[in-house]
Amino acid sequence: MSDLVEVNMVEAICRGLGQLLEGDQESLLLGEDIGANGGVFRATAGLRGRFGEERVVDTPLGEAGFVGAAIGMCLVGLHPIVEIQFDAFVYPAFEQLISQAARFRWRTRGAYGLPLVVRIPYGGGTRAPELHSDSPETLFSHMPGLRVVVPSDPLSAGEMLVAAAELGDPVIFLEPKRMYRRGRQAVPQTFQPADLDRAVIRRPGTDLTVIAYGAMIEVADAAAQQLEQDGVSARILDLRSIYPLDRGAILAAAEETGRVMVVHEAARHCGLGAEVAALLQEEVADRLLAPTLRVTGMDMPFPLSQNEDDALPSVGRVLAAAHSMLDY
Amino acid sequence: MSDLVEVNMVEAICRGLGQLLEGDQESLLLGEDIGANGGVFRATAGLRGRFGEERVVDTPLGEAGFVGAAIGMCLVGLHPIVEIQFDAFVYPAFEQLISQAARFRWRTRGAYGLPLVVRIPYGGGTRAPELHSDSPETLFSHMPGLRVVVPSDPLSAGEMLVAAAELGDPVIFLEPKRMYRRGRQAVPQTFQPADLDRAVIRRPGTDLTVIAYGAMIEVADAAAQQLEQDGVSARILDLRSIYPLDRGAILAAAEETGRVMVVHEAARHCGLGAEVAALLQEEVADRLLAPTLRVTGMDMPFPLSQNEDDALPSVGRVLAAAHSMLDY
Amino acid sequence: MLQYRAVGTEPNHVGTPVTPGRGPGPGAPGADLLEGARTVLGLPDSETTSRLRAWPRQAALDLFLAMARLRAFDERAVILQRQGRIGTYPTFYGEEAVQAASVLALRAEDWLFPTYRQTAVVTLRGCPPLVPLLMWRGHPGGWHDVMRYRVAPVCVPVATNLPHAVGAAWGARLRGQDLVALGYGGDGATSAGDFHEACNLAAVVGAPVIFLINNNQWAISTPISRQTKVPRIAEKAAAYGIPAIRVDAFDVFACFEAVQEAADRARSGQGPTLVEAIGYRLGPHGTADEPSLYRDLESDRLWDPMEPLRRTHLALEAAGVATSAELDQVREQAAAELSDIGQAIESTPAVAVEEIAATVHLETPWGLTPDRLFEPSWPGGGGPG
Amino acid sequence: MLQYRAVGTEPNHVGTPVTPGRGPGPGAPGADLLEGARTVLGLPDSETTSRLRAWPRQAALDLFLAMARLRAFDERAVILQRQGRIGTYPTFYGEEAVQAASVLALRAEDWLFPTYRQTAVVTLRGCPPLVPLLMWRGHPGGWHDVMRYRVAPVCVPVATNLPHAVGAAWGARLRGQDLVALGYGGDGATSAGDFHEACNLAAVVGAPVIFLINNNQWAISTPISRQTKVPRIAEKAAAYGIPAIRVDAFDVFACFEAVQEAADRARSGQGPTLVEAIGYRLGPHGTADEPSLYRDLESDRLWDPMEPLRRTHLALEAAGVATSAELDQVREQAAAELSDIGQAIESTPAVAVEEIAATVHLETPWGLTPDRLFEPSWPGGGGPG
Ligand SMILES: Cc1ncc(C[n+]2csc(CCOP(=O)(O)OP(=O)(O)O)c2C)c(N)n1
Ligand SMILES: Cc1ncc(C[n+]2csc(CCOP(=O)(O)OP(=O)(O)O)c2C)c(N)n1
Ligand SMILES: [Mg+2]
Ligand SMILES: [Mg+2]
Repeated sequence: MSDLVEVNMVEAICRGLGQLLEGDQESLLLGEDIGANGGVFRATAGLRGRFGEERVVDTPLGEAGFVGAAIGMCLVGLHPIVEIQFDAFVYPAFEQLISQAARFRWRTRGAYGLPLVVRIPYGGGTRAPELHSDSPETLFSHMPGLRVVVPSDPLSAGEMLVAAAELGDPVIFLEPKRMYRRGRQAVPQTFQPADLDRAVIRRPGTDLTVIAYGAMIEVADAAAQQLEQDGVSARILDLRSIYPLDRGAILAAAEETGRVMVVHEAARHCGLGAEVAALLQEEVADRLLAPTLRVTGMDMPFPLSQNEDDALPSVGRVLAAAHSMLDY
Repeated sequence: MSDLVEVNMVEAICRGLGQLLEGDQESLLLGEDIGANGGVFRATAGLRGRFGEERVVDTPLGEAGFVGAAIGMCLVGLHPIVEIQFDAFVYPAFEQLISQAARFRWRTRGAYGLPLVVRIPYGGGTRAPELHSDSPETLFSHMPGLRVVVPSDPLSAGEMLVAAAELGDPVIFLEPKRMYRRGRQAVPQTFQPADLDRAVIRRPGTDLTVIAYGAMIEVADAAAQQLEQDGVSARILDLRSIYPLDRGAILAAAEETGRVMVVHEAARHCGLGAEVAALLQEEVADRLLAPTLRVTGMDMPFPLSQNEDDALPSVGRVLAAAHSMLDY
Repeated sequence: MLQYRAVGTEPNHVGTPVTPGRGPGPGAPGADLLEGARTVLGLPDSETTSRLRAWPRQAALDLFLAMARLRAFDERAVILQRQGRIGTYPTFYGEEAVQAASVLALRAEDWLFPTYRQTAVVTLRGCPPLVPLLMWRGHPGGWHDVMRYRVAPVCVPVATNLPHAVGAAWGARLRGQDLVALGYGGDGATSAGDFHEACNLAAVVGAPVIFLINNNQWAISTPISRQTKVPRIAEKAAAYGIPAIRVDAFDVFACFEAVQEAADRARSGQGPTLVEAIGYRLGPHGTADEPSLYRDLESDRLWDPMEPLRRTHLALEAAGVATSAELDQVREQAAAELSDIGQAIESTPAVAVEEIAATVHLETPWGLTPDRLFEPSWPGGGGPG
Repeated sequence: MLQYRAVGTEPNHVGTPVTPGRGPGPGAPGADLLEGARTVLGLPDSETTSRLRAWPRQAALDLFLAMARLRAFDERAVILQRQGRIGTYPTFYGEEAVQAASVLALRAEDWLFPTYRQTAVVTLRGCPPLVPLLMWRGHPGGWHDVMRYRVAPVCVPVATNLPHAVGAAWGARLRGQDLVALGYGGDGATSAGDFHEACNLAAVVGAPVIFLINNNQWAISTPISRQTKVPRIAEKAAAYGIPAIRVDAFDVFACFEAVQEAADRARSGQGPTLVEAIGYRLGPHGTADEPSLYRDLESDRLWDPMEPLRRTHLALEAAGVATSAELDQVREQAAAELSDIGQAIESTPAVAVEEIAATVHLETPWGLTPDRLFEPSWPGGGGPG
């Protein structure tokens, strides 16, 4: 097992970035405070030293400017990986992502894609100040043209990052920052690219399925353990890709377990839970033993830290939804 | 009937704006080219002449700047109504709307709201260039704190505009520009404020409900007429408010007609159709005679004009969905 | 009511004929901005003549041909719009000099980042004019081959293209490629945040980029006085530590020299330059625009002497670089290149939306495949009609 | 490894004691930016003394008290953070002079638009310090009464507050209200598009707004050299046609005069002013920051003589405005005001999320009412646990 190393998620990401910089001379990192400082979460710690300031580039402030510049870099053959410092600070770059990056391949009639990865530490649960806990995945998956992915543990973070960088189209890579230091996992020295199209069954189960991603996998897992004690076998499907969805895995979950719920931190209204519920209606309504339920963030700004636990989907709420479906 | 006047939608909006400027000395209009030019759609035609350049204000370019300024104006007691020139040009102001305007009441513990209306001509069907046909309603309704409304005809445009200006919280007022000159309607000289919380049944029906809003009402209506000839009675529910939804009207439609479809131009993935389908699952799954179907825009950039009719929900697609539900 | 010129007549006559000349007529609005701007055609006659004689003749004629092509494109596009063969169209009548110069002063490997107002510059890189015309028709064939021409897709949101130009230039330098990038913008664009972030970033990293700001003194109906307190846009460059050049936008020779100088600076590692081309929007914002609502067409016409085709024609003729007949012939040649374009547009086959859907992602996701594009396969007896 | 000062010791001593003085120690990084900045405390001793003697004594002492309150708040906040009673906290150690001056130079009816770094200025308008501390605890009681204090909610995204300040100022003028607005920003903020759009708009409409840019030469780990080619931020104002004042950020008297002058301009209809307060970030970016990763703590310490509390203390003492004991007493008074604050924080009752949900909209939508906040009423036997 000497080729395995125990890392937490942020270390896995840092290793993944190092691997990309090492293996691909055209890759480079851009962002605020990612150089000497190593990023506010230390996701780029040590990389400036190894790769120099032309490959691990501290940008001035202005997310529109440096995300836009990353788009331009792609045109001359570079493979930029951009770090947005915190979730809510991607909004100034929203137009560059939605109206520009997302449309480049389409604007070249399919000929050229932008090999661009935008890393965004996101989500709540870290007791951070206002606007440091947003979940913007729906925005980027509703507006067409971008891939949106979310890892849930160190291994998937490394493997999905490497895959995102190789994809050839822009990827919004959402990192559940609450999971950054939530425990270590043995990962290989070199990450193999994940199949970004595939959701992964994190826990087998036959009575119901909890569809989740990112930090919510942990919540789903805790709930599934409790359900197991009650004799309920809950499957956990880690979506990983928010757009496109792994339709096959979602439909299979519905067909095989008959009950599906979706758990996410983002607001409920028009969130991913809605999409899954609608998809199941359209495709396998007759296979459902219970309505598809959603356990989500609230339709309000993410609360300041004293109340964030109230707003984050909890094990209790997942259990309540599970029982609601089971009793249906 | 001398107190009625026949107007198209853009005239109704212009009259509504005039009424607001007339009746509320603290109101003013901000936007690009809204003054002497009267707006690129002429929604402010003549208002500069009547109210002067301090109340119908041409701003420099920079949507973040003037939307941000409108927020500041609210603090000193003004009631700004901002025009965004075209849908996709609201994205530079996204952060100002999502992270600032949407959170002001919450940041004052409920004490103070921003009496701000942001008018956005939106949607396809006008043979316009790229990025002049976007449907951004989902973005503003998913991110919490804003009201999002869409009128569908001259009367609702005038009445809802007046209501939005009186609401006391920021309203994203989406104007289906395809309907701007789509026919005239008799409207009162003075608009009474609409109840923004209420969806409106545009056509009674018992066999199924088509939920739509904005320009899609027209499509739904054409389909309903055809269905009627086949002996199918289709209700049309004009949502008007995208956030919050008129839950009562939606659930009633499901309970009373058993079949519900949702039609919108915005992309399908996590669009409003998904929300309605999910809501019906959660609340009245057992009352549904067929799965909730969605007839929506495609998960791709809105096509250039030659192909826009392919991408816009059509009567044919609404009929197909209706038959799919009826045959279920 | 005054009208803008009829297509095919120039300069922008309405009643009184005006003579192309050294400068705009006395009292022309915003003419003071031209003070201090570099010019060749605005010099005293004898100096212009000697400057033009010093130009390599072919280079001068190439510039004229490029302008003629742009003009022919623009005039044809306006006609096509009136015929309903293309949609709303933002004419660039009067911008031919600065546009032609910007392309010819750069090398084929340099990158251009156009806006909606420079949709024909790609034709000066060899792209058939049919392509940008299809863009205005709303046909996907309107997307040119970005990599082949090194011209980015036309950017509709104001100033959003400028950070791209910075990134391309900066990235090329990081990769050791000897190329520069040029981003176009208008006076209005300089008010947008993206202009600011682009300029600042370019300066900090020393990107070999040129910001070519076409100060035509209007942003749709908004005059520059309402756009900025600093109508001499070049002065804004100092805020970023970027050098600036002010140049007469109606002077193809001066514009050429300005862009070349900026490119030389970029190539020699001296970083970005802002080139402010000072002009005046001679026509409407676009075919849907009605300038009489917001500006005085009578005084606008004082700018007519600057109309760049005729102005250049007369100067080249006066300098003996070419005869009037030769220059007319260039114009005719340029127009002739478009003779069948209406037909070509009409006969370009439509593209199925299914085909377009397959161009969004490298691997087309399931929701965009032909079988699911209109709707997922529905239950019951329905399905796409 | 070098550490920043322990809380409660000042200036930022580590080893060698430094003497508060006229300027930073020789070779202090970025000290050249102070050249030409307005100063009172940086003048030769005798001039400083005569300037201070000319100040109304009470006004000078009020400024000192305001600074002392800010310092007491900041020190306490750092302690509370270490105790785990509040969350991550962006200390403003060293910014007390410019912050105190900015509030006291304005009137109670003028509007302030703070960022995360000016969370305590509202206390100088009478708001109990408990309120901003609750903000850093993540308690909704941290939102102060915006209308009462005329201080906007703390703005976390960089530069996003500046257009608000413009709108408030402009709007007040339109309504005939005699007030000005002041928006705070950092050197980093000047790189953001919102800064640009705010400045441009303010200039065009002549808004009575003050942009107070605290140039502390760092944006987290990014030095000003990597932020802009124009480290003299005041020079950027010319791009908007806005006059600028450069002032020593560690000099409460000079800052007061600068803000007052800007406010006078604004009130008399002369529009916006950019005030660049030139300083240096004496501490870390915040409690989660580790500056030793990116800057040289040894040379940073050359700025210690500028530490504003001690610097002001010595100058007031030297000028005979107050005795050292009197000034120490002011400091003690300020600290005493916070004596029970830890307790007050702890005993502030939690707010139920249901109550927070009712503060989002004027009329709470059905999805946010207590019965539906966690989930819609579910079918089956479930429901919220
Ligand atoms: C972000 C954005 N907002 C608004 C518009 C609508 N619009 C199109 S052109 C234009 C004026 C641009 O003026 P300028 O930059 O001077 O360029 P010009 O059209 O004069 O060449 C506006 C406001 C846009 N394209 N993008
Ligand atoms: C739009 C945005 N991007 C990134 C951040 C993260 N961030 C917080 S403070 C900061 C540096 C700001 O520097 P400066 O403006 O100089 O102010 P200072 O912190 O030095 O007072 C950054 C990048 C943010 N708050 N907002
Ligand atoms: Mg212009
Ligand atoms: Mg700073």
